[in-house]
Amino acid sequence: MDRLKVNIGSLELQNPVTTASGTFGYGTEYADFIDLNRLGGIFVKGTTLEPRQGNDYPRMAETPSGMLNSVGLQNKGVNYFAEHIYPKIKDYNTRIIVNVSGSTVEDYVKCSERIADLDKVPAIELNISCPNIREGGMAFGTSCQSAANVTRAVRKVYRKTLIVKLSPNVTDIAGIARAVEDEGADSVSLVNTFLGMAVDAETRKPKLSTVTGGLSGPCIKPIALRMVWQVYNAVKIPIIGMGGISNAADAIEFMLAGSTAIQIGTYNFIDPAISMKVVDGITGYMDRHNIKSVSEIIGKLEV
Amino acid sequence: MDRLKVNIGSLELQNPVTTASGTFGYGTEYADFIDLNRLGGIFVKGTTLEPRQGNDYPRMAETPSGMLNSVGLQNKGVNYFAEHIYPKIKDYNTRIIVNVSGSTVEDYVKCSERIADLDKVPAIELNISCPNIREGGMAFGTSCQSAANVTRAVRKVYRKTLIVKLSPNVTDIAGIARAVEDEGADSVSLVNTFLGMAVDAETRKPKLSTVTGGLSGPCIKPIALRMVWQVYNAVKIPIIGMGGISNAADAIEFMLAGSTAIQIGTYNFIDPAISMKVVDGITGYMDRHNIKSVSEIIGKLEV
Amino acid sequence: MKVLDFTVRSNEQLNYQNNLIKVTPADNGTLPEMSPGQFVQILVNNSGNVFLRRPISINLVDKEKNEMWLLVQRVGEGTRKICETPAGETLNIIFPLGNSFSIPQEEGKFLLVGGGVGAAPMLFLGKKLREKGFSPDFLLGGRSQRDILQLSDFEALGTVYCTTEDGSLGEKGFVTHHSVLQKSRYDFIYTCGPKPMMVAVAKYAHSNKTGCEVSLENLMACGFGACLCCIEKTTRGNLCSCTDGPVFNINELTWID
Amino acid sequence: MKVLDFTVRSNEQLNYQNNLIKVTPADNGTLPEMSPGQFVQILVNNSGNVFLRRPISINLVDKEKNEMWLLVQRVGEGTRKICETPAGETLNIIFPLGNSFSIPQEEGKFLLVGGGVGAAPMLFLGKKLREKGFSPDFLLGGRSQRDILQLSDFEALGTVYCTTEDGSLGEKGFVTHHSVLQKSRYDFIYTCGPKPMMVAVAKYAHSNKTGCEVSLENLMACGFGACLCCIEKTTRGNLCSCTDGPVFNINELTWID
Ligand SMILES: Cc1cc2nc3c(=O)[nH]c(=O)nc-3n(C[C@H](O)[C@H](O)[C@H](O)COP(=O)(O)OP(=O)(O)OC[C@H]3O[C@@H](n4cnc5c(N)ncnc54)[C@H](O)[C@@H]3O)c2cc1C
Ligand SMILES: Cc1cc2nc3c(=O)[nH]c(=O)nc-3n(C[C@H](O)[C@H](O)[C@H](O)COP(=O)(O)OP(=O)(O)OC[C@H]3O[C@@H](n4cnc5c(N)ncnc54)[C@H](O)[C@@H]3O)c2cc1C
Ligand SMILES: Cc1cc2nc3c(=O)[nH]c(=O)nc-3n(C[C@H](O)[C@H](O)[C@H](O)COP(=O)(O)O)c2cc1C
Ligand SMILES: Cc1cc2nc3c(=O)[nH]c(=O)nc-3n(C[C@H](O)[C@H](O)[C@H](O)COP(=O)(O)O)c2cc1C
Ligand code: FES
Ligand code: FES
Repeated sequence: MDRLKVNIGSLELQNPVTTASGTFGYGTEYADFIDLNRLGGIFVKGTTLEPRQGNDYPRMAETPSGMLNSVGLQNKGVNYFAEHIYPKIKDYNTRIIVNVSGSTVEDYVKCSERIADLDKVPAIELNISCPNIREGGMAFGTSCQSAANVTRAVRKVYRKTLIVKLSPNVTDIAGIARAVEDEGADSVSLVNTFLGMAVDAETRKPKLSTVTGGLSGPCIKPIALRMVWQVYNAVKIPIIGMGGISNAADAIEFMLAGSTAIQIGTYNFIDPAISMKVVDGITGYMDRHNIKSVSEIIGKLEV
Repeated sequence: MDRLKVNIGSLELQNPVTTASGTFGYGTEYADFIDLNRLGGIFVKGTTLEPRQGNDYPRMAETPSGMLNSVGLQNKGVNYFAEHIYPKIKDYNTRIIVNVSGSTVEDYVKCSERIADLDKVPAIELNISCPNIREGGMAFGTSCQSAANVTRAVRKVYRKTLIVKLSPNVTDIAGIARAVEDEGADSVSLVNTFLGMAVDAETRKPKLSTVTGGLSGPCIKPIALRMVWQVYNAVKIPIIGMGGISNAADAIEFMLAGSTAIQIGTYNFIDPAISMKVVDGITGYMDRHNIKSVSEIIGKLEV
Repeated sequence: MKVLDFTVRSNEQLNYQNNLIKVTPADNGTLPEMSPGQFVQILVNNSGNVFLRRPISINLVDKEKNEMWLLVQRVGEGTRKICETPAGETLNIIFPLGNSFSIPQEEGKFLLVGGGVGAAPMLFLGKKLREKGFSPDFLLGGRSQRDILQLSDFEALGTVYCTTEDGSLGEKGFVTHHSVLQKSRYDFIYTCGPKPMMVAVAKYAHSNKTGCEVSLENLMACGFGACLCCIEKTTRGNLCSCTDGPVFNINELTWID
Repeated sequence: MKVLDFTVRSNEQLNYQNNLIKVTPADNGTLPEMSPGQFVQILVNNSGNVFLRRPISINLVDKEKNEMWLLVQRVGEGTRKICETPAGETLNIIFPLGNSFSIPQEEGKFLLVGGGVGAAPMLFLGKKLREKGFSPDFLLGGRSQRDILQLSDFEALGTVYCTTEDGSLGEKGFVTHHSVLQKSRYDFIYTCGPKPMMVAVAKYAHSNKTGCEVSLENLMACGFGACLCCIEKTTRGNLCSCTDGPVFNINELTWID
């Protein structure tokens, strides 16, 4: 399996296939379906300093080849995570990465400090791109200045691998990637969901309680792939790509466009075993194309 | 049919259903399929001052619920349009609106001046959002400053209805809408295509000759709808909404979100008679819901 | 929980909008233990518009035949495509999902109230109660006679009362207007159906101090606790109706104030 | 051009990857005049992955039976779904599209070269030439015997030469290696098939100063001149292969320098 190894900064993943925050719970939700130990990593549910009950129902709408959600970071807070969930998942033979969200820079810093204490969490993913919370969230990810500020503050207190998750709802995602790279981020992950909306023509009402929500799934793949490519051409740090991946070919496309690892999100809902199929599919592709190490395809788009 | 009338500034459309530039040729391509005289308007192919041969083949890739294109404004230039095409289409009983593109502000101005001479063209749509040309194009639509500049320059020479077509590839589309409103645009249309990309995993090559292209079709509908809603809450001028409309319910959703009229683009390729079905479907909806005038639903989303 | 291909053994159109689909594991494996109230998530084949799976209750488990029954109402493209799956074809299903109705330990008077296709899980529940030796009553409501489904199956399990809005079968009106609710006192009520009906039943139960469980049909993306989209506000906070539910005791819900 | 529902009259699997589908207007209307080289755009039903229509050549028009023949090779989901359409079902089709092969006015020696499923329009063209009283020759190429399709239909129209890459039928090798090209001189050559084959045929024709038309299979979004996606670089600039083509004279193309 060594040929599947990739490195996100100093963090080694046994393979490039990881699962996206907010779509994979704490991993245990999928334990019936797959062997979690075969994943490159698990990005656990968005975690905040204080517990959050999330947004009102309805939080979901189906769209062409995708879905909108407005969960709004429902979670029991970082302390609950550390005390009650972490012990249950820490011994899986995969990388547990916590997705850290907040409304203020201070929130992010405190939450990251708490996570830093957890031995078996080698990295955090700083979620500066959640479109579903009223304050902070995506706002941090939509200007270079604020993205840099929060990255700098967290970098100061967090020594392990720091991944910053970028918002696609911007004019120039490469600029933001550069800004967080300059502040010492070890990696960027992209993309989070696109701000979208759905309306019921018959009732004249929005389909989400929050009116707008985050769009994910195969529908966003072409835009996400473009953004990965742009960021790849702008930064030196490794990229974790995602957005609509639903099979091994998609994963390989993201790697060719410059992703060192990939995350699978929404498609886990359609096929809870998709991550294993992608791992196997990548191996099959490498065999067919005589590729020794998966890192050989990263950024190898022939333009 | 009076109950279907809507106004874009001083321009009256017999109904809100129009067809999107670049997807409907000069209308004549569809004359076999539908009665062009029943359309609210036709936004003809992107027109530039000088002839353009467009980008190399391949220019198209299918994507989940959508497609990418990189046509690159292939057209024979404004003079050819005025002399050879305009005479053939000017007497249709619908509104012919020319989509004006350019690489420099001067291009836009000169092209608009030439169009201004054409009696039966009551409006232009300033395309500051084409992602498929190397210079200018989308760049004008991605900052308030440049969007304002080109709008101001064209406004000076163009007295008839001036519609500015916005790019969705921005952080704050409402800000750009306000900027062009401030410069005297009579209306904004949105959205143009999203910058996207497709890769062939087997050949490792991009699927488009230009690597990136414009994403359109139902996949983008949730994002486009959100943008219309944001712009509706930011400006006073009428909005022409589009992005993935494929049936009457979609059209009504865009109107509820704040569109005075709508454009149908990519879906014309799937069903060349879709525009007529949407006109009929809107009438049916109004009957079912006891709506006297279609303008009663504009922006009437119940939030 | 498992993802498994099932073979459609039979697909019977019961009326203008409902199909009864009987499926069995394609690999001939034995169906695991399942409980009334649980549901499955069905992958919709051959549709350009349906992206997510569709949740459907377990209508019955026939252990002898190794069959699971699904009662499906065609309301949109997803359920239509499911209903169009002919015998012999495959359906990919995640199952069993969710909690289940609580099964009483002692004899008592139990009422199972189903509205339209919402009656689906009541058949399985009724069978379970019957197996326990109890004699449940059923109260089935629908717009018209043709909307009352699987009547003879229910009658094999206990006494069945019906209401129809047009009076074509049983008493005219809504289920909560049925005279049996005035005449009898129940120890526990189970219900599933359109939300307004369930709220009315819950209010009746509450005001009669009768215990009551309802089965919710909140919109779901995953069905197994991963997305947090299907939440219901409860006295214990926002709970997932796919894992903490779909069955809730009305005391936990915020429906009655 | 029209958008019309067609009923599938028959759907015959010819080999491991090709189906011959015969369709007739669902409204029983009479098929309009169509010409060899023209194509249709088929809406793909029941697919979650296919968004655009799929272009397919007109393989033959049987006026007596009011049928249009389509020869379809399953290469991806779109063509697979089309091939899965059973007799009796409907296909929504835009037709007829594109220009057509030029039909010579005077007798001469004509060679129609088809590679794999690219032979599809050659049958229609051969029939047309035959109706004009000409005796066209056919040169069909494929990987193996089973890839040579509709052989008896072609044989009914003229002399047929074959090449297969494995030598299982006719001469071994590519079409352009067939000995008939050395022995005979043709007045005009028509070809359709994989691009490398067409380029080779075009080069042969060019070096023999023989007139030649090729039918292109560029990627298309609309099929009727609206999207400008299907362009081919020509001596007259970028032309749409769906309206100015799919048939081009090789003198117009930039394939040969
Ligand atoms: C736990 C659970 C068990 C269920 N059991 C059954 C069952 O046994 N038999 C059965 O026929 N149906 C059942 N349903 C409902 C079923 O899942 C929906 O009818 C189905 O998802 C609709 O899909 P569609 O594509 O046909 O319709 P869509 O096109 O998605 O929707 C059509 C209409 O139905 C509404 N709708 C869609 N889903 C739901 C929902 N979950 N609740 C309320 N309204 C909805 C939509 O808003 C829309 O107005 C159950 C739902 C849940 C959550
Ligand atoms: C004018 C015209 C006439 C045609 N006539 C016929 C015909 O009579 N019979 C027939 O079987 N096919 C014909 N084709 C080709 C046919 O349209 C494609 O094979 C089909 O669109 C592929 O769709 P799919 O969903 O099955 O495959 P996809 O999943 O879309 O693609 C599968 C593979 O085929 C390639 N491909 C897709 N479309 C084309 C294309 N147009 N040219 C070359 N490669 C392509 C893709 O790149 C991919 O590698 C014709 C094409 C054109 C433009
Ligand atoms: C239901 C749901 C909840 C999500 N929650 C989070 C979250 O808590 N934190 C986060 O960074 N991203 C969250 N996301 C975004 C995903 O991690 C991912 O970035 C996005 O869905 C795009 O990938 P996909 O198309 O593969 O789903 C969520 C997505 C969904 C669908
Ligand atoms: C093939 C193609 C060509 C297009 N050309 C133009 C153009 O010339 N000018 C322009 O403003 N928009 C152009 N567009 C964008 C459409 O007008 C429209 O904004 C976009 O496709 C979104 O709408 P839709 O999803 O309904 O297609 C083009 C779109 C397509 C698919
Ligand atoms: S449906 Fe995903 S958590 Fe319940
Ligand atoms: S396919 Fe659209 S112009 Fe040819």
